[in-house]
Amino acid sequence: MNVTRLGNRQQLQQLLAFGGLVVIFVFFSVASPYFLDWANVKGILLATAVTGIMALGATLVIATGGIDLSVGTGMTLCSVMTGVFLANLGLPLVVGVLGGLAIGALIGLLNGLNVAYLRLPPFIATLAMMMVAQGLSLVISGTKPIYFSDVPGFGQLAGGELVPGLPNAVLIFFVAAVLAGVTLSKTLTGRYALSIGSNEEATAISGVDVRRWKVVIYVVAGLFTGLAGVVMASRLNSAQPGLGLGYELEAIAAVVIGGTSLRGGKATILGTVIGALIMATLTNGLRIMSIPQEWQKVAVGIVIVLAVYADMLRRGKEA
Amino acid sequence: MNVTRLGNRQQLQQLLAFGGLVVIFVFFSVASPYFLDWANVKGILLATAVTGIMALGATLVIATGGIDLSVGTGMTLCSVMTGVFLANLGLPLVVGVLGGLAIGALIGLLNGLNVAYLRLPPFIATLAMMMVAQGLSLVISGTKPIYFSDVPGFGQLAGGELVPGLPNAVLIFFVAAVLAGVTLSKTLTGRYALSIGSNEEATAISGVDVRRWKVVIYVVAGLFTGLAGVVMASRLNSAQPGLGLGYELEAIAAVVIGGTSLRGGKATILGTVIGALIMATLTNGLRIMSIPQEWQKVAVGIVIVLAVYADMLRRGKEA
Amino acid sequence: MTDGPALLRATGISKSFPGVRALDDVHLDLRHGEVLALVGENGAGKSTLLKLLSGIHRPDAGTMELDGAPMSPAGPRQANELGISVIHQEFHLMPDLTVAQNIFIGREPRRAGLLIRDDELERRAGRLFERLGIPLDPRQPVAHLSVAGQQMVEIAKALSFDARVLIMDEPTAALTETEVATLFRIVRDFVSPRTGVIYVSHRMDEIKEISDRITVLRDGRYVDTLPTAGTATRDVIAAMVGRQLATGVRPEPAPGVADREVALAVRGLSTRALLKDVSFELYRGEILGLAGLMGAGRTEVARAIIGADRSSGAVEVNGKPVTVRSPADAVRHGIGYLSEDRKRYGLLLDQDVVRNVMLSSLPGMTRGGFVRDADGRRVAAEMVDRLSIRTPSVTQRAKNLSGGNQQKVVLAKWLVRDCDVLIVDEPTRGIDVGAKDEIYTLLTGLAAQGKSIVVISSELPEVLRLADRIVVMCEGRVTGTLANADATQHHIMELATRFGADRSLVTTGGDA
Amino acid sequence: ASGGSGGGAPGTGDKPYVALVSKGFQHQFWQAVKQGADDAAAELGVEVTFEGPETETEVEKQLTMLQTALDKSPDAIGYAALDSEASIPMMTDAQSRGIPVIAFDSGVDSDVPVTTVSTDNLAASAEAAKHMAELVGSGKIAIVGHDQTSQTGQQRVEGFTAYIHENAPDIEIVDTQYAAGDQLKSADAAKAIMQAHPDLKGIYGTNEGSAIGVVKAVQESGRSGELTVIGFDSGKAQTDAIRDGLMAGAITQDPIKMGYETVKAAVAAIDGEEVEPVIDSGFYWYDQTNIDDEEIAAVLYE
Ligand SMILES: Nc1ncnc2c1ncn2[C@@H]1O[C@H](COP(=O)(O)OP(=O)(O)OP(=O)(O)O)[C@@H](O)[C@H]1O
Ligand SMILES: Nc1ncnc2c1ncn2[C@@H]1O[C@H](COP(=O)(O)OP(=O)(O)OP(=O)(O)O)[C@@H](O)[C@H]1O
Ligand SMILES: [Mg+2]
Ligand SMILES: [Mg+2]
Repeated sequence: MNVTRLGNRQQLQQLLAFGGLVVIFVFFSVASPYFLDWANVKGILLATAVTGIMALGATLVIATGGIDLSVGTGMTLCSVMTGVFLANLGLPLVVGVLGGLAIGALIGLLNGLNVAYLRLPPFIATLAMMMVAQGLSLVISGTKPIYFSDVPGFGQLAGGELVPGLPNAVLIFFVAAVLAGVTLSKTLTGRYALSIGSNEEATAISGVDVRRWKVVIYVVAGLFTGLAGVVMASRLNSAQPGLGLGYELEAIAAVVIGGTSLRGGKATILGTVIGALIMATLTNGLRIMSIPQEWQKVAVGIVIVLAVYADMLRRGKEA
Repeated sequence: MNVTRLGNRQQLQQLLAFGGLVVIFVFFSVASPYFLDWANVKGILLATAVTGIMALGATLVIATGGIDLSVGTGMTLCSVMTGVFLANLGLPLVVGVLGGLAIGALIGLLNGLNVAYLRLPPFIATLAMMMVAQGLSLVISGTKPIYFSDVPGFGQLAGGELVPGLPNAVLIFFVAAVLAGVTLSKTLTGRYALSIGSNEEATAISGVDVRRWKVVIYVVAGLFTGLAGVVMASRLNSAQPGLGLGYELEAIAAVVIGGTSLRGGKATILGTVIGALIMATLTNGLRIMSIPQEWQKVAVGIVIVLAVYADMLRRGKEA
Repeated sequence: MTDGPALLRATGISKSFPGVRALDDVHLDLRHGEVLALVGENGAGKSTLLKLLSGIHRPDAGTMELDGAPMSPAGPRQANELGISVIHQEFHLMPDLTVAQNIFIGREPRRAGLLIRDDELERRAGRLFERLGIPLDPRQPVAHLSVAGQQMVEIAKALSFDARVLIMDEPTAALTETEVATLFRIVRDFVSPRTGVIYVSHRMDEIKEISDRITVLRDGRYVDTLPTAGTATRDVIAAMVGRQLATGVRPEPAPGVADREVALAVRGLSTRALLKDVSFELYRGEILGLAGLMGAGRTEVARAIIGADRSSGAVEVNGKPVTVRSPADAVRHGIGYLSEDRKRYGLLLDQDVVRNVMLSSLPGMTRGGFVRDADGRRVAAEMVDRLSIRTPSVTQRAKNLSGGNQQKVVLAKWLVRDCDVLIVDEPTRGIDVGAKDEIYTLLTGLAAQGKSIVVISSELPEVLRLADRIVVMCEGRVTGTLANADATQHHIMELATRFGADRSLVTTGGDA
Repeated sequence: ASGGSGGGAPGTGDKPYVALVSKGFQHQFWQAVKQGADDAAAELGVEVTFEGPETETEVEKQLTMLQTALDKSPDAIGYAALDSEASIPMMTDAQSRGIPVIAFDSGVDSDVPVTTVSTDNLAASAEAAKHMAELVGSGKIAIVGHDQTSQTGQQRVEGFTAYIHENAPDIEIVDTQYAAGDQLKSADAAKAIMQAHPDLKGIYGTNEGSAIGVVKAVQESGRSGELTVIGFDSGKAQTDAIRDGLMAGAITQDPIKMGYETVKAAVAAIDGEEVEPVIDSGFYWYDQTNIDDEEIAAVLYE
């Protein structure tokens, strides 16, 4: 079933995936008196924000049947470059932030060119980019964190609260999710991403310039990587060049748990948001319950299987 | 093109992929006097062995169009359990080793059941297993390495040299590669893996019990994970419960660099071996040349793109 | 009629899918030693009935008997074991495996129960092809075969079982007359007093030729079973569609075609694989037929023109040379191409009718960068109406439509795009007789509006029915151009076999 | 140890070549070690390379690095073993090739290394515990660890808990969570702990990333000043936090000295000189009161 139109059926579906999240929420609320506290919920949302933003971009790429392994270290490179622009070069705040986004777009551009024009498998192209970005982050930063202590207002970007009580990082995540949702279901970029994922050859024969659009899609995904990098840097008030590896797996997991198919053609942004929330909630809840670290892993693994299986049962064979 | 029968054409192809490896070899031989030293070549082969064995199993799974993220931490769980059998319970060497393999098969069985009968996306099923295996390794080992110092002969399993000058780990890798190759191209397991990867529905309609065979395929892949665990434990003379994360990506990268398609249907064991060697050789060569670590990443990323692109150019449009 | 139980009998069969009642109290009986044709409009439920007989779906109600014994195959494998062999309308092939591996999947000969003997597999396939007279290489990967080649593999696979009931769902939709002749020979060889054949086709002449009786379905209901001998084709059609149709019309000679502007000129088109110096002109408002045997290179010409495959030569649109490097370029210059392979190059199977119909025209359906879905739904609904696409709603997934209705969806996509030059490759593949006529009327209407159309078709009557002029190809060359008035089937065949060298079913699907 | 075997640095002149294989690379601690090594290299006229795996669990990766380092025939090797048991065969190999080995950071269970330049992590974390006990007095505290399986990671927790158990019966360690030394994840973990234990009085972060994460968590929860945060290692974020009073104090090792002494010992070994069997690179407690002292400022890195 086409899970991108917000038809009735689909709204129901996502309501139910949301239901899975609610079950987890209710469970932890009962299990721990500290869980359902606004401070804690805020903590969960904050913990979701950066991975969540990365996952938004990854959803677009996965919609085409591709994969993006470079989101994690790419995000790092973006925060390092934001650091260079703002802390080292002292550029104005807006320029630095836009610069960070531009680096994300550039990473996406290279990924896109490699995938579309050199016809490299996305796994390879983005794996290579993952390494290159990691290396460059270290090289450019001189393997040292870049601090934003002298950049007034930068920390407020993610840490401030435009909406009282809601950290900006979370607000940015939500706004980004809406943008990603609109992109996926209402713009040519999203439509072609789904068409390419559904049947690339048929899309090409239908007169769609598949290669060009693939590049566009990766660039848009890169913008989300860039945004994640800026938010990360702002939240830590520093660019940490050593961070990032492993985030790609978390982001992709959020996408897939949300119900987007790795084969392409089916994607849902709301699902991705819920997937990211499920991951963060699980980790948080288990920690709140003081489950030992090693058992947390086991529990998360099992819950993921159960959650996705329940979701599939509900959706029937169409999933 | 069907890259599983060793037709003439295909032999040529793999000869050429091998050619890529040779180019890298020649380059480093010229660049560093230490590179083409038997001790160093042996080091490269040793560094290939464990990831290579994991990649063999992953090739089978990827042939079906699936993916196995659990090979890394699964391997760890197998080495921890081997430690439990041999060092803690003091079972005979053979029993312990077979036990380690059996744990691998068990991991594969669970993956297979989740994928085939619960119809979970392989990414989710094996991601969950990756976490569960990681957690269990820590739980079972009490987060401490298990040492085999008191298990006579265990270290020799990987470290000894049945063939003088060639560490057993490498020998085991080569033998495992031959077994995997035969499995892929000469047994029903391999044939149905490729068939499922090529068109799962058609395979089912043709009367193949797709679900049962998927389980078989994951179990066989699990055996390779088990073998990797035993070799790893023997090589380190200890079971390191914290190890393993990240190996899955390396293994999958070796498979894909070798020319196996993540979409399934096309797979080559020789390619996987070469892919694994390319990765290990690159890392080694750059180290031997004393390239700073941060630049190594960048270089590996770029060389992977170049190598795969060159390989695709050569194979022409059929890739 | 022989005494005793029928070979295969189905009674009171009903089957529903979400939103669709595909079969409603249908019955069918196949006698020993006969070929029973099953006909009906697109979406009438033919394929669904066959899927019930072969265990792919389970009926909601009704019983099935084989030689008087009740049967309810739990799956395709069991149906095979019962002696029922099916060639489905949609291929079920594994493109990465070889022809031989495909045919014997699930039945691999092994050494010591373990190692597959591929040499033996290939030998068996070779023997099978020899017996059937099919020119296929057992070691060829299926991905390299043309649609026709794939169809032959399906036929060979079905016949490789020791079947008593052979069921064929539109096996000739992708075949030209030579292959059809081969197939009929195979069918006649197959039929014996202990066997029988169920044959589905939209080609009435074939049904006339091969079948003994004809069972007609309409809207998922049983209409009648008629003896072939003694029933006029138009009566069969009338039973199918519920009214009389006129057939066999040929176009009026187009007045003064030569005076018109050239809409598309192809000059010296060559590809490395097949085409040699192909040149022709397409006038504004003209329908140009492209005829030839399978593998003559008609599809290759189309793919080369739209830039899907690399080629040398020149293409001019409205007298101006254009560079076409990709189908996107082609569409930009107003050239659209409807592929013969709807599953691979035509449809987004997982997406709904709206998305499929909009695919070529999306940029025109946006406002301020946002896609206007309401427009898409409206346009799709119009098309469903105009082409009488049988679907519960425009949000049905393409996958769930019947074969003929899928074909109509692909056609709808190009009608919406409204290209000046339209190249249609087997446009009526799998489309029923009634709808075929509607499509002919539609194409003629488009030409009358000034669109220029190239029709590639393996059915000569179709070419003769539609085309103002006919370009005939053989082995990648143009062997002649005929005005409709001068063209006869005989004449075309003569040109199409000009070189007569041996052909194979091998086709590289282009830029795959 | 043969001085004149002519190993030489790859590619460049005839300077003696010392290969350092550390436990990590990206962390500031290891970068400070590297800096100390580079300083010594410049001063003593040797060539130095410095490498380490991504995380402190990658025992096999490290062995491969050590193997490659040995294959380059260096004049000496500096080695910070992730698992000393696992590296025994490699130590033997080094010995048979006549390459002197200097152990740093943590010891190697072998008599091959000519010396060990290290910090006593148990003692250092006990020192952290001592200050935690003094500052908190009684009540609940928690630990955010950086690594559950590496020796260093374990010792930093063990030394701390052991001290509390023995010397501060009124203090209860209610939770220990690990977050891989990732600032962000450490912050999330610390928040969850604070949430589960609203009466928590202190948190100890076992390395730079963990400590910064804890500070972040306290800050984001708006509970600055209510909790006693104690860190480990330095780095600008941590020193800033101490200056701003967000963190009570931290233990710092002297990574620069560690790197420096390692290379110095290596050169001595190459030259055939006698070296002390153990070189303690030391650790220091620093807080607002002494952070700008010369002695402390010298061992802190940005
Ligand atoms: N899996 C399915 N899900 C939903 N509807 C289906 C499915 N399969 C078939 N249908 C519907 O059942 C009806 C009968 O389809 P069927 O394929 O049997 O038609 P057909 O007679 O074979 O037509 P054609 O001549 O076009 O091949 C159609 O309306 C079709 O859309
Ligand atoms: N004699 C031949 N030798 C090798 N390949 C051939 C030969 N004849 C045809 N082919 C293959 O057949 C293809 C041409 O088939 P194409 O589909 O273009 O022809 P067509 O006339 O449209 O026939 P079809 O009915 O199959 O669509 C070419 O790609 C070519 O590879
Ligand atoms: Mg049909
Ligand atoms: Mg054709």
